[in-house]
Amino acid sequence: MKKLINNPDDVVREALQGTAAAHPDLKVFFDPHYIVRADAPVQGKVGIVSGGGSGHEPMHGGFVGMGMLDAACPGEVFTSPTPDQMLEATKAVSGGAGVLHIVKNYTGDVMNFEMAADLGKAEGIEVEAVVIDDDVAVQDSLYTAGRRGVGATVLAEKLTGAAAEAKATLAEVAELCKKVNDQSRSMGMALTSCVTPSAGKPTFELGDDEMEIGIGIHGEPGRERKKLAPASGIIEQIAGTIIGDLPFKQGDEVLAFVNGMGGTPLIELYVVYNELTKILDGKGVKITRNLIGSYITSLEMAGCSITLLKLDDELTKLWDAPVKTSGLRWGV
Amino acid sequence: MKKLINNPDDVVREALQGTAAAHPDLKVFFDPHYIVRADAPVQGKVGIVSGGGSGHEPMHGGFVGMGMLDAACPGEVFTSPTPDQMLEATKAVSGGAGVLHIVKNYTGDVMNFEMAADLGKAEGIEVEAVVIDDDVAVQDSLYTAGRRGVGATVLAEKLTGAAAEAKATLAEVAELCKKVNDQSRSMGMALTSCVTPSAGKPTFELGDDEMEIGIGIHGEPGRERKKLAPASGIIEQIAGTIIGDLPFKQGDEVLAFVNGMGGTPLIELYVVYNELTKILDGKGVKITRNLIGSYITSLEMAGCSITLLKLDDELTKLWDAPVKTSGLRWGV
Amino acid sequence: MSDSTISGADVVRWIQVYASTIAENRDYLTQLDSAIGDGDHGTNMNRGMSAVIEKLDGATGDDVGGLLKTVGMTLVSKVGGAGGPLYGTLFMQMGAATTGKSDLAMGDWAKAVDAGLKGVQARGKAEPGDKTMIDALTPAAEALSKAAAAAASLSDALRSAAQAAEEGMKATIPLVARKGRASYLGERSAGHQDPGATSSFLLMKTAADTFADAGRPRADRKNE
Amino acid sequence: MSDSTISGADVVRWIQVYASTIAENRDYLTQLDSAIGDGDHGTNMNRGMSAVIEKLDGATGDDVGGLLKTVGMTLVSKVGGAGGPLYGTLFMQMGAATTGKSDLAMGDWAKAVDAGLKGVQARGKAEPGDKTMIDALTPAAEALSKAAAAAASLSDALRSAAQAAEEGMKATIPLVARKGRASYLGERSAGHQDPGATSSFLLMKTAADTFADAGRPRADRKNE
Ligand SMILES: Nc1ncnc2c1ncn2[C@@H]1O[C@H](COP(=O)(O)OP(=O)(O)O)[C@@H](O)[C@H]1O
Ligand SMILES: Nc1ncnc2c1ncn2[C@@H]1O[C@H](COP(=O)(O)OP(=O)(O)O)[C@@H](O)[C@H]1O
Ligand SMILES: [Mg+2]
Ligand SMILES: [Mg+2]
Ligand SMILES: [Mg+2]
Ligand SMILES: [Mg+2]
Repeated sequence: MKKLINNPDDVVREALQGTAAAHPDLKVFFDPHYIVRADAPVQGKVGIVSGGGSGHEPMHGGFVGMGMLDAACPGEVFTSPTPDQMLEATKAVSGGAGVLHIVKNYTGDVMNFEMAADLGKAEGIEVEAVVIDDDVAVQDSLYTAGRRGVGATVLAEKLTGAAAEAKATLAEVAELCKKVNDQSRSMGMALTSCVTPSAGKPTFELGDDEMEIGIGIHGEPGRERKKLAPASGIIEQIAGTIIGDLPFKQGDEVLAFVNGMGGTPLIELYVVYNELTKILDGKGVKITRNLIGSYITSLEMAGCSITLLKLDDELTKLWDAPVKTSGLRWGV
Repeated sequence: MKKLINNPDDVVREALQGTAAAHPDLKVFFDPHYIVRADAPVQGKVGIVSGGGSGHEPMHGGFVGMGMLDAACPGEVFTSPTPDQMLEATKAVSGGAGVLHIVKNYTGDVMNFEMAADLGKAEGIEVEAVVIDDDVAVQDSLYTAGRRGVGATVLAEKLTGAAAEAKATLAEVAELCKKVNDQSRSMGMALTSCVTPSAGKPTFELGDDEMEIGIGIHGEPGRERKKLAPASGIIEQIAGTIIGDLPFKQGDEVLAFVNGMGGTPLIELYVVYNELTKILDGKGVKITRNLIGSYITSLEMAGCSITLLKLDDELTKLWDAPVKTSGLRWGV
Repeated sequence: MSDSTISGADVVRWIQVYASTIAENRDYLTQLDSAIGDGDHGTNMNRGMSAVIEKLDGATGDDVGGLLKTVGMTLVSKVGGAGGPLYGTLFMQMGAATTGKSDLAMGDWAKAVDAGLKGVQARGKAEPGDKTMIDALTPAAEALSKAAAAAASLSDALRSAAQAAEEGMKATIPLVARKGRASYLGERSAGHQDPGATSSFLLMKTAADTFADAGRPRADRKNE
Repeated sequence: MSDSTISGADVVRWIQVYASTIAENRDYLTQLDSAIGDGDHGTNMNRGMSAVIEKLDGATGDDVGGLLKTVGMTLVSKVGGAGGPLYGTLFMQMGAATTGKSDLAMGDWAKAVDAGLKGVQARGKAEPGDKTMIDALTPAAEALSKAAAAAASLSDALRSAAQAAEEGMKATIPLVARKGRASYLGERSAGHQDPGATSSFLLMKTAADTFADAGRPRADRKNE
């Protein structure tokens, strides 16, 4: 295992200590671990809380701040955080207007957030939870745990954060979050596996000429293993699956999010974006906003994911609203 | 070779096409390749031009925009761009107040920029060039090509960009650039080699338990090869070398820049930052600004570099000034 | 109804043996989870059980229900992932079923395991055959109920429960997962043993190993 | 002064042969550059020489000076890195030294190579022994001057220049680099052959191979 770490058991704590030292706009708490914006709770504003396993940085801790999350709960690497973290975070950001939990659809995350919501309600805080499940690589059927929550989570955090900042009610923010999820589709692929610090070796083995299509963000194997192909072919398959699923249609305006899995350099993400524009142009779908970079990652995995979100005026305005976090910032 | 690309020869062009499609604030030109901010030339403002081999993204193209570079010239991967690119970029951003070339100290970059400056002057444009050479891993002596230009380049581009935006003269901006370079020191290390698209295999081979200390940003081997060690030991060596070189002293205020080489995930960079704060605390050096992320990269190389810049009020104010580029953005 | 009862001290001992068994099987569980999940089940359970051991330091087991609830709550707040709420609920429900007791007769144990299983099902909504820990726990709970109804000996009942759990665990191998992370793999999940079913089998096995000695004098016990 | 002269068509042929030799040695040059540089020398030179070939399409070589200047300017705008300005300058200075000529006598060639070498030195500030292309070009230029002074035959002169370049190239192996990227490696640069010295040796070798035939009737020439 080649990592810039000390003891594998201390990675999450030490990275949080680094976060605390780096960002005076954040308050970082330990045992249980959670990160809140320094000015929390903002009175009269809906608090937005998310969380999940660590190893997806900048998500979620890098998205705490004005215009996005009020708090994030980092679990161990690739392991959902626990209800006590979520409860403390919920209490810390409760400004009287209720708290939204943005939950990625994984069995562990959903169950832990459910327990936390119950505990929060027991303490008199109005809590709504919205589950994100945008990954078209997984069939949503009786025979699966449903689709995974992936790239749309970043978009939902930004957009609900903007709405909450504009003092939307809890019901409105929850409704918006569902809409973002409904109008988003994602799919990812990997060129290499990641290595969790505790396992110390690749989660899956891939041949030198192989790739995994339809991966999640925890080093899970994907939907199929294929021979490595040029970017054009890979993106055609991924974008095609996404576009067909909603479906995205001629004349639609979309936000195109090309995400790196952690070990893929930016130059390749721009090659991917270039391929994506050609495909969307061909379908008459117009990219009016974009996000290109490594925002929801799987440690050092090489690969990418694509998320498309169907935009309307409301969403576009919320996207453009100021945001001030270490991971995403504009307008301020 | 595992990369999200098509033909290796087309990577730079296609990534530039992606850049053109993604960022309406930029104008991208081909044959010769260069990127300028869409509102160039800004009349009465010093134009800031940089450039270098591709494969270091977001540097330099990702730093073109208000408050930073006016133009960037991307060469082939890890290969200095050519004088004709630099000349066209220089002409495109010349707003009557002269043009600064920010040049990283590599034989190729220096010679090509020299030729470009001569060509620019021949066309009646006042051109100043400042060479960045902040890499303490390399001895600056008669027996080397001098120190390499690495992390300080990013800081110099930001700070001179802010000064130029505030309508400093060419002489002032060049002086500032030299000051930033004089007050900066950097050093890097690698856990893995990178793979250039044209070579298709790792530039150097590293054992599973080895690392390279004192690497550059082009996959060059470093100053020494060592057994892999915990982050604390690695950062102690790197930070110690940097601190001793200027030297940084008790009471100094610094900007600490923890940079990922491209394949290292953010969570590790925060572990590194945590180690760095401990070392600087111990020396009584105060971090008053920081930058943590992959900003000057070597394709998919895993590893990091650290840059320290001694700050004063002038530099701090310029750092805080608004910047609007795809790679670095705040205040706007 | 049985040859002996399970004392609070036995329960404490069981938890300790389970913790060390998990520690020994940490890499094995993680390896199973790497094949069809995210490779953390061993680490997660081990982190949780280590915290439990710290928490139980000096516990006497006078209140078996309270003890088991503490185990469950500790797991909930230390494990995370799917394992945390599921094993947490299992122990919390076992605790609820044994509130106020300082000794458990075989029937009490059978009811406790059944309550734990029902809790896991309520929390995780999995059915037998979905390739989860349910597939090890369900046959174990059934074997215990059957043994209790037939007034079998405690050690026979525990052995048959452990054996049923083992068979249930092995029976997960050919299954296609329908719950949890493994379900994302679809058909590719077949051919691998479920990590959660494995840690649940170990739970039943350590119970059999520990409690089978419960009736005998201390000096004859093997797990000390 | 010599048995024959180099015609403009010969120069065109030399450039073509050099381009194909670079293409054949692309991976070799890149491999040398990987050891002590950044692994692009072969790709860079090949990109440049391919552009030169395109540019020269249909060139007759009536004006050797103009031809060589075009080669140099094309290399400057297509190669980049250290190789671009250095080889660009080499050819531009060779062109300046042969302005207006349509044939080169051996002395003209010796002067042209010397002018090119001086240009490279002025641009790159390297001394012999710094482990650069200079180490192949300097002995080659000296061999040519000596042959010109001794009124040797053109083919002998070219052969001795190529041989001197080869020796200079090999002599870079033990050297510690003091210029260019390889200098960053310090002592670690010793034990590797310099890529630029290698491409410069190939330049002198292809000149010998091509021009040695210059005096002979077309039908006997080997490089066609
Ligand atoms: N809905 C569910 N009901 C019961 N057990 C489940 C369910 N989902 C997952 N499991 C069990 O959890 C195990 C995985 O636990 P663990 O690896 O700790 O959590 P995670 O999947 O969050 O990484 C699976 O092997 C399975 O036995
Ligand atoms: N200052 C210099 N003077 C002469 N030759 C040099 C100098 N610096 C580098 N070289 C030559 O350039 C070669 C490397 O060229 P190349 O790989 O194309 O450029 P880069 O080093 O920019 O990647 C070296 O092998 C060396 O022979
Ligand atoms: Mg997990
Ligand atoms: Mg180069
Ligand atoms: Mg797991
Ligand atoms: Mg090179």
